[in-house]
Amino acid sequence: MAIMDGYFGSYVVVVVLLLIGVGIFAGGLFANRMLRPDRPTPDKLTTYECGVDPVGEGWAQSQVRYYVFTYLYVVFAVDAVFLFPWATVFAAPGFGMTTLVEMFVFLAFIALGILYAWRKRVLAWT
Amino acid sequence: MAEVLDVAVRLIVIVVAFLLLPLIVGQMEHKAMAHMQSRLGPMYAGGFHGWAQLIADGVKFAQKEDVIPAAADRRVFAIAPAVALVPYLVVLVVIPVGPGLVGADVDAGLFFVLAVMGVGVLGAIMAGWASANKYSVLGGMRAAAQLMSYELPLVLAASSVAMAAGTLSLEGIAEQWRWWWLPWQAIGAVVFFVAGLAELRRPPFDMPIADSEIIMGTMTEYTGIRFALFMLAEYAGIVVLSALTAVLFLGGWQGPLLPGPVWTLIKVFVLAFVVIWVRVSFPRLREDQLQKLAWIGLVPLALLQLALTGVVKVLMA
Amino acid sequence: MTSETPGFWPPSGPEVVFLLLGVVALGSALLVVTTRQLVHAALWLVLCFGALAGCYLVLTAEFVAWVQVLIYVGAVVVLLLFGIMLTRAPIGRSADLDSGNRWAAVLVALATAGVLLSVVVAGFGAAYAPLDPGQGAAKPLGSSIFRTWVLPFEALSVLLLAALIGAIVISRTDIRGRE
Amino acid sequence: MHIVYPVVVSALLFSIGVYGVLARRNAILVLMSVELMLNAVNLNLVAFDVWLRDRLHGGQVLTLFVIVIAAAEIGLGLAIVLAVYRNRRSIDVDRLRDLAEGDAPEVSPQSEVSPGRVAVGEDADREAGS
Repeated sequence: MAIMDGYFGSYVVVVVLLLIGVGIFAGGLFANRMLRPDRPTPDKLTTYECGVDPVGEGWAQSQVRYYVFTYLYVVFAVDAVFLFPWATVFAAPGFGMTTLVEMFVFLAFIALGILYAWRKRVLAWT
Repeated sequence: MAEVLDVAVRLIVIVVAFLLLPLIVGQMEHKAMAHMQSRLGPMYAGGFHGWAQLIADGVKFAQKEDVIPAAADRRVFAIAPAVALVPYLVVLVVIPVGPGLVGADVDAGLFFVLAVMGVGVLGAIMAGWASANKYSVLGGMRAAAQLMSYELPLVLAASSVAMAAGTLSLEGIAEQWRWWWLPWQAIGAVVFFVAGLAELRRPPFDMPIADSEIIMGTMTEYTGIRFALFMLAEYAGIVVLSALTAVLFLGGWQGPLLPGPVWTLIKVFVLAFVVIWVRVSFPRLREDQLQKLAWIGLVPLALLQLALTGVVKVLMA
Repeated sequence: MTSETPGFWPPSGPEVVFLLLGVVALGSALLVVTTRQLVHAALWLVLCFGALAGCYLVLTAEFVAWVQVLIYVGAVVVLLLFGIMLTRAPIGRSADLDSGNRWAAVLVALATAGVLLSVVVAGFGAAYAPLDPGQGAAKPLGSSIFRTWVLPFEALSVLLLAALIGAIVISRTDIRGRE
Repeated sequence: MHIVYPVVVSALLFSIGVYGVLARRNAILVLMSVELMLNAVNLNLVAFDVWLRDRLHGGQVLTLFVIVIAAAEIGLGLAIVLAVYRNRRSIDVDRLRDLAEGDAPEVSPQSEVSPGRVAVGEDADREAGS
């Protein structure tokens, strides 16, 4: 009975926990459904804007700065992905200083991107 | 059979910890914050120093009407709290509390934690967009931008520990930890903790729910049990962040005299207290200061820590 | 070699899981390309990527699976949602998501599927690979990246730098070239 | 694992992506369909890596590279889409025909504006001051 062992076993446990999590959520909502009153009125269902009637539709244009921050993150996240396999091997025999330098060259290139963003005042607001 | 039972016990412990520890942290927050502000905090519920306050709150939330605004996107609105909450539960499965005491031994544990916690950002965007409320959309955007910006120093600081230990398994990292990692990984620890605080959207990083600007941000339209689940996600997040910091940077179960799990719990609660302390002590940052802190402060520091870790490790080898 | 290849029936446990995840991935992918609600398309994409990450896990590509979650679910979809929020993100159906050449598109897609399916079934119908965990962990990947694939890895950094600067220049109107 | 399962899933996913690219008008939806096609390719790479037991892990490493390049591509693509939206108020790929040959119907730059919308870009800094 090796279902709970090894590679597949540990991910079975993870999936079971995920299902338990969904179960907790569903259980909370179910308890709520059993216990709560349900008397919707049009006033209750309007959008809340500090007590005054909502203006326009319920969607606000966001600004492009946020997009730049997100893209900065994406670029760095994809390079952080390589940091993890690197971290497990760089000190092993046969790698050493060369591998360290390789990663720092990689990081230095990306860091130029931050430097550029900073010089062009993308990171500042005003 | 014994194996299945063993796994079942582990899962039950994880679920109980997930439901109980956030309540204890919440109660601790009520009392600690009150005393720091020369108040008493909850005193009545349950008798002794209001110990049952949060249970009473929970019962109250469960009885409240579940109002979904007419303009909202009902389905997305309904499942957003689950997307915010469940990742924190799933993450707990790989956090070790003692040697061998872990829900599942995942080889890529550290990377697993970071990947799963990254999913939580979708919960904020979904809640913000589906509420059909301008303030919620603004809050959702702020939350998403903040989570993305601070995920990066978090990932970099975590990878510094992985470099030091040479493994991604959280159990392996805690096993390899030695006291001199404290000064060696100090920068990384601070970066990780601060970035984690920002990930939780706790004060002083609570721009996404800044009540004086955008009401309650993504949670403006949420009521009753769904709101309670968002709050549970926040406090579960404190527990997960504290536990991760303890395992990665403070040696997890390692410590003299007391058994391992007790040490883990002590470290978790000390860190949770620091989270609360920070909330009481610092004013909210402005949105642009927030982004600046991430990109000009934490990211370069994390890169510095990476360089330090790498050079020391290679010179030692 | 053929002596140890099991038949298609009964399917093994991992195969059943893989097929279920494949159905989820394909179903949500279909919803991505047919839904009439813009934001829902992005959310179905999340489900599709998640199911694909599950597929990688079953194929024992552990590290790639979590990279899929971290990058696609946690970053690329958020980027897409930002794109949607910055252009137009109404709640409810939009009429103008599909173009007039839907039926031509259906035809082309069916033709593609037919060609690809007949080729892969004819080509790999008998191929069998026993799953053996450990090959997709971070360590073997790391050692082969930093032993064999170092040059493409370094080239990637230049590509990412160029993409980053390009995106900044395009998205910020206040950055101009030299007059 | 019979290799035919992953390659069939991948072939179907790719076809769905093809349909999306051809049938969708909204540029962001087209980008999403492109992502579907790239993911189909990744699934193939991983499956063949497992099948051929590549000692250099060429398949999985290439998958990582593809994911990285896809992320860079989608970010740049969206930046272009946002720039188009800023100038044209529309990201409808059927109507962006400035470079078309012949006498394509001209779309006026302001045709898609609806009241109450704020432009992307520096006009949209309202929220920053809040």
